[in-house]
Amino acid sequence: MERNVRLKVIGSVSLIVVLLVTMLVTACAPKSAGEEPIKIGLLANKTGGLAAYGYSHEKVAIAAVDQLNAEGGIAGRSVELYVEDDESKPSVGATKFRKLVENNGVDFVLDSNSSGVAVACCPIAKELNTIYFPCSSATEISGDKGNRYIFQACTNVREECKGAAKFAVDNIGKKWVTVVVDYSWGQANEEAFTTYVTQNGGTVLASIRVPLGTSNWLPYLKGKIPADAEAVYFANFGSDFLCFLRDLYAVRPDIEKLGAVYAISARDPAELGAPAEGLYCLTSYPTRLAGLDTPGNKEYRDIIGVNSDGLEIGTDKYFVLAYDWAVWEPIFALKAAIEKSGWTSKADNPALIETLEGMHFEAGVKFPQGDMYYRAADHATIAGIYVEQIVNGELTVAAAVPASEVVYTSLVDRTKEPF
Amino acid sequence: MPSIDVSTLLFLLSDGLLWGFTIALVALGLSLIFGVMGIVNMAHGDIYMVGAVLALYVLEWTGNFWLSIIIVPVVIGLLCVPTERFVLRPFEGRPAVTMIATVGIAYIIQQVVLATFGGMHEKMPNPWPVVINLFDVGYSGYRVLIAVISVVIIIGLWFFLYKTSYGILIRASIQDKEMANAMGINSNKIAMATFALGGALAAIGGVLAAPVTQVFYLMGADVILLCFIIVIVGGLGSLKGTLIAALMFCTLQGGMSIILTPVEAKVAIFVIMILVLLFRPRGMFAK
Amino acid sequence: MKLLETAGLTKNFGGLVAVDEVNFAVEKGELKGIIGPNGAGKTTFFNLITGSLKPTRGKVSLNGEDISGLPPHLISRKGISRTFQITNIFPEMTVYESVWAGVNSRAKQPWNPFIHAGAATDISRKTKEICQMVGLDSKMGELSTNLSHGDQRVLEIAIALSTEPILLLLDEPTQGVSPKEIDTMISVVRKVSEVAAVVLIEHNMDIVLELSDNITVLENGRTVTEGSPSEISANREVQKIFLGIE
Amino acid sequence: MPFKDSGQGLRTASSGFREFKSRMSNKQTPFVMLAVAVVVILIGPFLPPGLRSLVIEIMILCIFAMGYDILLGFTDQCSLGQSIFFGTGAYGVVLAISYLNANLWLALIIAVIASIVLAFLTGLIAVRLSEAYFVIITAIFFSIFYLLSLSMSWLTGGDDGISITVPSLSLGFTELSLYNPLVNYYFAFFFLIISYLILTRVVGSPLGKVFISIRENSERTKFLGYNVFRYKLIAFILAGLFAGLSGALYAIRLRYGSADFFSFDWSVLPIVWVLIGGTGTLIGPCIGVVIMSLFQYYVSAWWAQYLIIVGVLIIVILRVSPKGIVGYIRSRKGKVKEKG
Repeated sequence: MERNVRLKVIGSVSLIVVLLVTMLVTACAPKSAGEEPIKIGLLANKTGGLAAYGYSHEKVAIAAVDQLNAEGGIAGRSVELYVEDDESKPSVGATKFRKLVENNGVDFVLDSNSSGVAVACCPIAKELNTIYFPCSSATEISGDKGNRYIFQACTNVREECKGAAKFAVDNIGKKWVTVVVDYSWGQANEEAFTTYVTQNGGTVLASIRVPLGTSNWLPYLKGKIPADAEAVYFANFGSDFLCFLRDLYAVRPDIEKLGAVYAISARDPAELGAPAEGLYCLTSYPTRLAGLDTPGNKEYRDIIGVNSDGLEIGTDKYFVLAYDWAVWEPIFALKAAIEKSGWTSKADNPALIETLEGMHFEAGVKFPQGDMYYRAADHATIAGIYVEQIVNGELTVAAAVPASEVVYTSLVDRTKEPF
Repeated sequence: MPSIDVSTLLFLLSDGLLWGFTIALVALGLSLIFGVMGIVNMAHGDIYMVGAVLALYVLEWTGNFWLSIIIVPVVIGLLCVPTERFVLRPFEGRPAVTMIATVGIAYIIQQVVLATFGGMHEKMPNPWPVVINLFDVGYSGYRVLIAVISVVIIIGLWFFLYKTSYGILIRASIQDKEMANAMGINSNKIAMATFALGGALAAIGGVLAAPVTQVFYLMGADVILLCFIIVIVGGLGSLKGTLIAALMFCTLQGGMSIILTPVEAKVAIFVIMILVLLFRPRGMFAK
Repeated sequence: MKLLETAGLTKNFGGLVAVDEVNFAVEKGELKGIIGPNGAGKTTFFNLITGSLKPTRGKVSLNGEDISGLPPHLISRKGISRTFQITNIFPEMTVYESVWAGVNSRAKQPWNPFIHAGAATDISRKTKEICQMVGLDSKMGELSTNLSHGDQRVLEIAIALSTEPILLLLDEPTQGVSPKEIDTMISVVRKVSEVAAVVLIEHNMDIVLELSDNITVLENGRTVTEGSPSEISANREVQKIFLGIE
Repeated sequence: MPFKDSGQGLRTASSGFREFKSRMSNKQTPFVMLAVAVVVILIGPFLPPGLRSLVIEIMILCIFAMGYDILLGFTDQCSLGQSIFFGTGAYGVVLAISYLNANLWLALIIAVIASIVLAFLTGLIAVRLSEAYFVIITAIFFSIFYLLSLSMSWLTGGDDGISITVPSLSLGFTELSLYNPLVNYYFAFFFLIISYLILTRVVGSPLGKVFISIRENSERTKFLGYNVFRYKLIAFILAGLFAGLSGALYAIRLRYGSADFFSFDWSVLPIVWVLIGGTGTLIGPCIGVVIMSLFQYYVSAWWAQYLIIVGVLIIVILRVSPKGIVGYIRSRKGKVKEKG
């Protein structure tokens, strides 16, 4: 027994030694001489609860950087992408954010789909003088939880609900019930939708909050939805959404349904069957090309390898498209702003931030989602949103809500914040 | 107290009871592995998950869901044998070490499934889309069917353990390993069989539950704590206790949500479990 | 006033009456023997006195104070200490550490988190004394599991002694001890009885008769008889129980 | 079914107490620790920033791991609920700073006291049970806290969490800002050293010895006159205190607190650290933290599924030595000493 015990110990000890060596090597890798590349870090959710979304965000970011380098990079400098996995956990996300900036020396950081990670990284971005484009929809990121170094890259919950409320009351129904998953994203959707529906003359009869990871929604729906409710606004996704849809259909097959952004992302509408017939769902980016048939969008989808129906070319699996544009567009926004402000290093961050504040971008291959701008006051992305509907198993865009109807008065004024 | 209309209450109680049978399957598997063998199997939820994932693959390859009820438990049972033989065998008798070893196994299973199956929530189509009227609700017939299948499997398990000679060998050698060895029973082989049986039960639970809970590589987390509570509140080593605790837990969860908000219902059930543990420290039916 | 006295002490497990109305008394400095066939309720009797089991009926009093039903640690604080029929020591602690644990329980602040354990010199001194007294001082650094069975039984007594008891309950100390180690065991018990009153459960009749001042005979949970060693060995009842002579 | 290694295992495996005997004779260990401390202090300014952040995090989590070893390694209580105190410590600081705008020391004190009180209350209920029942009741407790913190987002910010601006650290004569990495480095190191000294003293003290005798044979310890329930409760509160302190420092380091601090991971990780590193020692858990952090920090960039390697490593280490790495080294050293 003695001999193979020693073998096993040597095995595990040498593994640790190898680790320590790589630690030192990567820590002080010599800076490459010559023209200094611009380094962009990506905080992707490659594992954990949002693993599927991390996969698509990483693929889109790589495609964007390759496209950028093919067009000569930014201000003549090539762009390098560093990807780190935040495991969909705020503590790991914050650690990896520091690693990207301190260890890999990135100049900008993009994305984390998890609001928890984004909120955790906001103070660190300011501390490390790094401009950060979180791709999560918590409204506070453009409010009291963000700061002047933060540009929320995607539409936030308040914008989405404001835009949807008018359409919902006019076209779907007056008496609503909200059913959300009981964590921050769900609660934010409930509160925002309720305020804006009442503003538009509708009423919310009941607000139901269901704990995370519930596979049986019947106990929370049966007898809880008032008989006179005409429609349900729901905020859940993944397995929660699939179970919710089936159980809601069992309790109230007739009721109209409007889902929050993300609810049906990467979901084959035909597969959802009868319960999903007529279902409306918000989205900031139409799944099918037909919903946003512009040459820029067509080229964007070709570059990231997605066909006109939203399937990934090669695997023929549904690709998570909902917020990919919010990973793609900031890279090109950075190119425009850096070249406009003459940014060369982090020392010029204030100038770059001031340039980005209020900067407008026209729709095209670089901004496939449509015209947008970063509002100077709270650095929120002001862009239009869309309402998709499943009509006999097909996804069609029922309405395009222009940016003007999405805008809400800013909660803070970043321009007055010191750097 | 808000007025409770009886039909809703009855509906929720029966829905909870039906769901309780499937959860009981998974819990019985854990009861065998943890309650009887003393292995604190933190990977039990992930074996349940692999059962659901394999069911999806079987559906894709053979186009028939019902085959997976036979194929998947056998495949996972066979996978459990080497796991017990090479990984867990030396740790038996040391619960804390088995807990960490199975946490290691859980990490491996989760990440392998993530790497192969992917991180997407996949929908498992309902294999028996019949709708029956249960207290004027269009209730999915499939949920009643899996309850029936679970009952059949539980009776089969009872028959196997308490009536067949091999079953008696398992129960004997688990309760008193030294005595069983003294009587010539190869307790190592029995331990492998028991662990495989426990894993197979979790896998069947996964297969049956997949169309209800859908398939996601972290779905095991929703079940692992639930099963441990059920096994312990039911009474360590008592399969009967586990079955009753599973049914009680799920029915209670259904009923509670009639008066409490969803989060309060879950918290209330946890509090009830704590009270049960305080007044019956050895669980309800502990030997 | 008796050191220890039980009045009508009874314990039944469901239908089985393990200990039935036992009246038993021990004087200060006395060495009392208890003998009886297996299942006579001897160990259960000890468990009742030391708080492992709660009596169904009856009273246990120490120096007149009623201690029936108290938890084991309080009864130990009162000065009753015991050894176990099945060796119940600290396997992966050394002899020194095991005895030290008992001595420390009587320190002013056994829970003191500040001073270094070695700094409590009086505890170390007492520990060494007890080890010398039972003859284990040469093996103080030895892990308890590595001791011979005989030494482990001696360690049982040493651990029981470490809490400076006024009454020591010895549950078959010579059980499983090899013949050549029995003499050391007898001398240890004799030395111990100088320090505290002893109640000795023992199967080996020669030892009981040789050591005990007074002997009680138990059978089926009841006291059959009580008396001096000579009376007991002559008693026909006892011979019937032990030697099966009709 | 006690959680201690009651199996045959490595008979010569060292127990914490034996170290007491050996430390009595060799004075070498404190010098080794002093040397390590001096090295850590000196290399602080020269560490590359990325590595320094990793070392800060490792130092903070070591406090959590050492505190947990008092529970698992010294009194054989395997709790699955330590994330309650980690989260309480974190929220103690975050809420104290954002709602009471307390200064740093006050926030830390509030966090630690909240953890102690909570450990006392949950301990009163949980410590009554033993073995598997203790594991499950602590698991139920943390689930309750996790659920509540998720849904009471008006107070806790839910899983989005609350970010804070860390007030400056007033040392009486100067005001230091924790945003300076070096200050943060020595701030974390200061608490690591204090925690290590306190725990070493506790482990070496009579209290520590009683813990060990409870671990070895809690039944017999009762008969020696120790109120085992009270000692187990003290151990539970101690572990809760250090978990709270570690949670508070972690929240200060992250400038953020969220419901994620109550999650299942923060209950399982300490067990992995302690069992990989080695139960019954104080250095062992720290080694466990170093290994897991290195894997999460470096290996995950090459291969997102690095946990597979961690899973294999856990099983290999447990197969080689159920007492973890330190246990193995010590038993090898033990064998050599006996032969030599």
